[in-house]
Amino acid sequence: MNSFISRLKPRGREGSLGIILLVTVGITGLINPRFLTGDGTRDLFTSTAVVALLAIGMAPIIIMRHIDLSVASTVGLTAWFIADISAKNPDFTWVQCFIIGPLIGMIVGVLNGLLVAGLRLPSLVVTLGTLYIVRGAVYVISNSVDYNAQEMPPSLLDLGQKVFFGVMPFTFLLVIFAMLITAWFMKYRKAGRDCYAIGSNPHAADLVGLKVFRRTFLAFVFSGAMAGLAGVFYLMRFAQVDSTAFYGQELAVVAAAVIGGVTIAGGSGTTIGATIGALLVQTIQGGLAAIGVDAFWKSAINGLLLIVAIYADRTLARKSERTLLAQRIKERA
Amino acid sequence: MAQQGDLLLQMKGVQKRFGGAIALSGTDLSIRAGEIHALLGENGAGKSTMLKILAGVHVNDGGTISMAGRSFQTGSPQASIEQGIAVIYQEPSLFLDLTLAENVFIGRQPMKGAAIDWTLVQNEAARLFDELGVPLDPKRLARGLSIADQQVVEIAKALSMNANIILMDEPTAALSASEVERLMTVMQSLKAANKAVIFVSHRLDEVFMISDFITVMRDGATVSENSVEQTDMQKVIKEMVGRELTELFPKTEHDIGDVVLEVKDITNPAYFRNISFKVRKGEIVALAGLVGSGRSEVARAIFGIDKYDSGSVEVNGELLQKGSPIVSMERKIALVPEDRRQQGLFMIAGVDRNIAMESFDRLKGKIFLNFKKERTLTETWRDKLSIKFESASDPVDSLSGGNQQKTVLAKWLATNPDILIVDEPTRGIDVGTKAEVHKLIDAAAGEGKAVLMISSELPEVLGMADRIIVMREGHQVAELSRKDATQEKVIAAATTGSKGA
Amino acid sequence: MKFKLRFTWDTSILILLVVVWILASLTTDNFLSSINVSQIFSNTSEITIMAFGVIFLIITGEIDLSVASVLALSSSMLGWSYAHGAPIWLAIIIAMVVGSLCGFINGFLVTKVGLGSLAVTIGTLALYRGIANGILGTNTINEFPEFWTGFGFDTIGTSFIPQSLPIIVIFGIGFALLLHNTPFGRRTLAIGQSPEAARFAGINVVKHKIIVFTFTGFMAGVAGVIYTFRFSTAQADNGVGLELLVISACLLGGVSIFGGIGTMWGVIAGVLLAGSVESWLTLREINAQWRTIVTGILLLTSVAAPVLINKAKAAKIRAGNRS
Amino acid sequence: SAKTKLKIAHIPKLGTIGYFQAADKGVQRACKELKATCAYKGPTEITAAAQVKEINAAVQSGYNVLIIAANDKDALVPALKAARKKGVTVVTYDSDVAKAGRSIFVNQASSEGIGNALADSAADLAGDSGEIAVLSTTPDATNQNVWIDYMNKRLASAHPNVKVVATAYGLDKPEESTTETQGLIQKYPNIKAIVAPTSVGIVAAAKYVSGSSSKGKVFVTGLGLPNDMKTYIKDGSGAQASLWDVENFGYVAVQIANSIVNKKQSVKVGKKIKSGKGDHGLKKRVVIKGAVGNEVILGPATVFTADNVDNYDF
Ligand SMILES: Nc1ncnc2c1ncn2[C@@H]1O[C@H](COP(=O)(O)OP(=O)(O)OP(=O)(O)O)[C@@H](O)[C@H]1O
Ligand SMILES: Nc1ncnc2c1ncn2[C@@H]1O[C@H](COP(=O)(O)OP(=O)(O)OP(=O)(O)O)[C@@H](O)[C@H]1O
Ligand SMILES: [Mg+2]
Ligand SMILES: [Mg+2]
Repeated sequence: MNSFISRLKPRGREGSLGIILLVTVGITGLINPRFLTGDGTRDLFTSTAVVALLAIGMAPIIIMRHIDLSVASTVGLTAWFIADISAKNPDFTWVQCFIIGPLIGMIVGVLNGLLVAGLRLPSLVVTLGTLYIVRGAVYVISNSVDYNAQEMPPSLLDLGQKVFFGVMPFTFLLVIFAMLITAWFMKYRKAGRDCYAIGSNPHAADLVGLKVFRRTFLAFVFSGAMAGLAGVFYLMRFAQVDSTAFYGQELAVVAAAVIGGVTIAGGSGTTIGATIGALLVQTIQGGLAAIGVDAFWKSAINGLLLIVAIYADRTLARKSERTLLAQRIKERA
Repeated sequence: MAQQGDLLLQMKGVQKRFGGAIALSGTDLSIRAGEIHALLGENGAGKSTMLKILAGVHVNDGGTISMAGRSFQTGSPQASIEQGIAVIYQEPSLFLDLTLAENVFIGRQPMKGAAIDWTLVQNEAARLFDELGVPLDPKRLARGLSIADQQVVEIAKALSMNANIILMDEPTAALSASEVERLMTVMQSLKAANKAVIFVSHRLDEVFMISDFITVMRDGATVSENSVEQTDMQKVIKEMVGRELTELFPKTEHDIGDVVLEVKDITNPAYFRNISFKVRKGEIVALAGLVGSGRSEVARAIFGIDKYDSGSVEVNGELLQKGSPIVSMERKIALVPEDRRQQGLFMIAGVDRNIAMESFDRLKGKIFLNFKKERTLTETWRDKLSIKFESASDPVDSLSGGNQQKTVLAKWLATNPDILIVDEPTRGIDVGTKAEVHKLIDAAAGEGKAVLMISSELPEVLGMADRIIVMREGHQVAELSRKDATQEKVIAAATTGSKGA
Repeated sequence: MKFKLRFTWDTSILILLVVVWILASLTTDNFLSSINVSQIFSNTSEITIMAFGVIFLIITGEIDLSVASVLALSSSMLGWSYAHGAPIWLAIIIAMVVGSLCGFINGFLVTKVGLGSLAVTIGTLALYRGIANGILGTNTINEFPEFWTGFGFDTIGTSFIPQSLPIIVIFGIGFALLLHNTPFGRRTLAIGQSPEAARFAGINVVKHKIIVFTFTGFMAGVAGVIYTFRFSTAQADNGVGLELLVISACLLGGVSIFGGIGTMWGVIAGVLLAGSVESWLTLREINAQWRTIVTGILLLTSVAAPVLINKAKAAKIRAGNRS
Repeated sequence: SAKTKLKIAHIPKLGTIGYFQAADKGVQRACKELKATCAYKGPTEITAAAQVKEINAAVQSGYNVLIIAANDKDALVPALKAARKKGVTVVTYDSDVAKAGRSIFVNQASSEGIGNALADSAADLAGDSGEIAVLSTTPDATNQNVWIDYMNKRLASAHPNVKVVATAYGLDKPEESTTETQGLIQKYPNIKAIVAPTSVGIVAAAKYVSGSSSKGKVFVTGLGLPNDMKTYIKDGSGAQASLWDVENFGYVAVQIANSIVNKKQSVKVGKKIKSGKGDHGLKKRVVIKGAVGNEVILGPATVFTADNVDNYDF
């Protein structure tokens, strides 16, 4: 019985998040049935894709007790670069974009990784620094040139419009794919397990000889690559880009991951949770718009939601602490 | 496969320095296959440092290490593991967010194809726990495990590595008698499989029961290496300490006055139950017991770090508010905590800042701190306790362990308390300094302070205390006066709870 | 015997500041002109004021990302209550009270409820600005008494001293004394160095942190007032994005993100350095675009330089030991 | 007296968007004609604070003309007043500041004209009856609010069967604008047109509609750059966009500044002021009384349709 429950436990978090998501979708749908139509569902997936992809990339980093604030700038950088390259090479198709995007993102990831893992500098400060540097680089390089749909590869934009079964956009299908692969990787590969160990007890990770540098470095490179891919997604979705693209969205990504049960203190969380977290945030965003809530209160509701989410997390942790204490008292008696 | 008696590991003239402090000054150690080799020495003799060099945590500054004839590569835990070394550290270092099974196999999980074979991980962990005879669920998280159980997981981890040499740094310190027995069985079976165990322990009876060889260290150097038949307990103690034991405990007789601290029936069900005792002016009362018996928690509860559920504490006959260190300090109680690095000191702050910490009332004018007074205070206590440092603004981190301990004592003595509680006051400090600390504690009692001392070192308890209260698993099991107390009686009470309970 | 040279970033940043001033006045005509100096002060006034609070918070090992939103909310409350007939002095007090309240809520959630400050203040960052949005909606309040709006912008007489500078100086001296010369400051540092040891030293860590959070909020409220008057505008999107600049300024000034280390003059030098570099680049007519990059580089340098220098020093010592 | 050599600082709302880039092309063209020095000082955030820094720095660096599109009508005034005290000529364009802060405002079109054009275009797309919705930028954007007011008035008088059911705010960000567009269509399934008087919002709305099942049912119109909107005007989603000649906008602003500084022309109501020989169409503009103070009007907006959109490149 006991082991049955503990086997359920890791899945429990994602399960309850999933239920919360369904309830939220349900409530919104009750108030406004159009939210649940094919278009409504498709819109939800389309608009979640970018943040979800970034949250999947960020999850391993947060699990390792780090953070990557530079992702939004990286999205801006890749989106602009790809538009620029495609504009200059009209024969480019989506294939090139899907290759170039992650590569550009990885450059930022390598920089972050070297500084955080190599010099062991605090990731908050390092990625805050690269946030500015990368955004500044977009400003300077772009020289305020912006790009529109007609300058982008039509095959890329078509792909952005592609929808399976009427509800599943191509981009979100890729997100699900990325989510499943990373979830599998984090659960079934040593490198993935090392991430949890490193975030859980960095000191002990050194003692038992885990490859802390390599894992940390690669996690940042991975996050960079995902941010690069997210840059491609950004173009597919908006078909326009200027140097301020995705400005200031980094905290939204952190929020999605945290709401999805990836704890800032490290050591726990999954990419499935992070994806559900992103969906939840977007459902509420979209729901508020669909219900017609005053735009002015939207940000307040978002903030409140995040606080409630971490409070729920804390309460769960407290509960298990209390169970342990009770157990201890019984032993001591 | 090594044969019984083959030389597995040889360390010659190994040296290690930490900044200015010399931890190892040329240590030798030879380990053969199929032996249990005890490494003995006072606190700070350098035992852990030896093991950590083998474990790849530290790199030796000098000397040679060879393993099975080849030069041993130090400096990376990974390399050590690959060279067949497994370690059980003094402080358990588990990953609290991972399951026990995963803690055992982290970094070495068995694979099935491209994926970790979780069933195998769990079954293997369960098998190891079975072998160790502990009913631990391999699927539970490590968070919330007791220190003893954490140690068991560490042991399971070391066993699972299938290493040739297993290093155990005080593995029994937190274990109960039956758990110790099982560990010994495991060690025997390792020996039978021709592996070597290096075993550090302060419990000499255990050492003599199980080991084949005993190496004694003192002040970072090897003093002797003998097979267990060639030596005996008296000889080993003498080699460890290097001088007559009596010098260590400069206890003098003081007048014992009225009751200053009275603890009445305090209970915190998770840690201790129904603890009652009195400490008088000029008296040193020791709380003895095994690690984990709850002594520190009693001290914390009195001082107000933790709360307790029932009972009361009185100071000079008046009730002490619980749960408030500030009030306790006002009532002139001082607590020198057991972990000076975590609890006693602000390691990156200067010596002066640390010493001033509890004495702001006397250092400030109306609002602002008077830096001149602060300097005087530091100098006063530097001279009184002969604390050695170069500049008062040096971070205490740069001080040697003994001087750190003196700094903690200084900052609390500077508050001129009526009640001085010291928890493991000599942990990790060298022999000479130890005697000085004992002198300080004795002097404090001489000035009429009531002293409550917690110590895991029996000689210290026997040598310093006027009265000894023994705790076992959170219960107060015996009270012995200075003249009644013997090593045997205290051990008997601490391990079996005989007398009382 | 052992030559002691402890490298501290906050001393170096002062030197760097002087270097920047020298270079800037050599390469531009009017860097050290009274107007420009005054503008450096007034452009950085809100950041400085907020940094005075945030430095205490970072030193205790916490962080507050919501300060810029608190600025906006108190600015909005100032405008809203003034527009609803409150006398200006009352409106100012309301703004500061609202700021303190926001800080207190952050502190309460972090210490009493036990949530991480990074996550909590990401949440309140959105929450407070959202409330400001909700209160002011489409309104912008621009009509404030001349005296006060001048106060935010004008200089004292014909001197180069902006009228807000005395406030900054008073707060600066006050907080410097508080941090370095009082038990409160010592306890703040102690909590950041080791929260556990602080508890054993008889410090009420929870209460102390709540106080620090609250006055961080209060300072953000003051910054909100200054911002409102400097631009004679109360609106919900005042000060968007300033939080990261405030934190950058603190880190630049040598405050450790892990807590326990930091000096007031380091932070003041940090703010002035960032402000001076920006002003220098602006006077050299270097695009705003480049300035973003420079901010990032300064920030990276501030964390990497001490580590690299200490590493080099350790390597030297090791080499010395061997010989 | 000798002509003052103009040193012009062009401070747009935001340096990084195409709209102001286009305006700056006009600024450069005028500067070349006048042999003036000019610099584009676009801030990287759309805030008054960022503009104040640019204003102060420009004044110190000896610029004597500021061409500004203001992020806030009041917040810049103290800085602009100080600049004018030092003899700097301030001309605002695109969005104005309070009277005290500038000499004259170059208005893109009369607010009423824009409001009417929006109303007419929307009514046209909606078939002169049914529901429409508005997607604006930030709730406190002065221009947009005025235009929407005029649009509503025009609808009430000329197209009484067209009803505005909602106004949403996309904050001039693609993300928010798209979400708000989705919300509008979900909440009001019967709307026939979305009017977006913002160059960011209109693209986001058009992009969303062109890729959704609403394509051909919901039409987008508003103010947008031809380059941004080309794709959606031509892809069969039936979008329209209109805009004044942005490039000429910058040109006229500089020429008028020159007339004030070097020709000492008065900016009193009713006076004619030279707007340069390269001013598309006119060479002079009449000063009129605007909502805030005196202003000149750039001229009517062009409606971009599938037929003419390829003739424009900005
Ligand atoms: N990381 C370190 N930095 C500085 N000094 C250290 C460090 N580790 C150990 N030391 C010092 O080296 C000496 C040897 O310490 P070590 O831990 O090896 O002693 P030990 O024999 O294991 O003692 P114990 O019985 O208390 O565990 C001590 O003086 C200690 O203070
Ligand atoms: N981090 C922890 N998690 C779980 N249990 C703990 C933890 N730390 C201590 N304990 C338990 O609390 C009890 C009391 O421990 P404590 O260290 O106070 O005992 P002690 O008698 O003072 O021993 P020591 O000599 O080590 O100070 C023990 O049973 C121990 O296992
Ligand atoms: Mg040891
Ligand atoms: Mg203890």
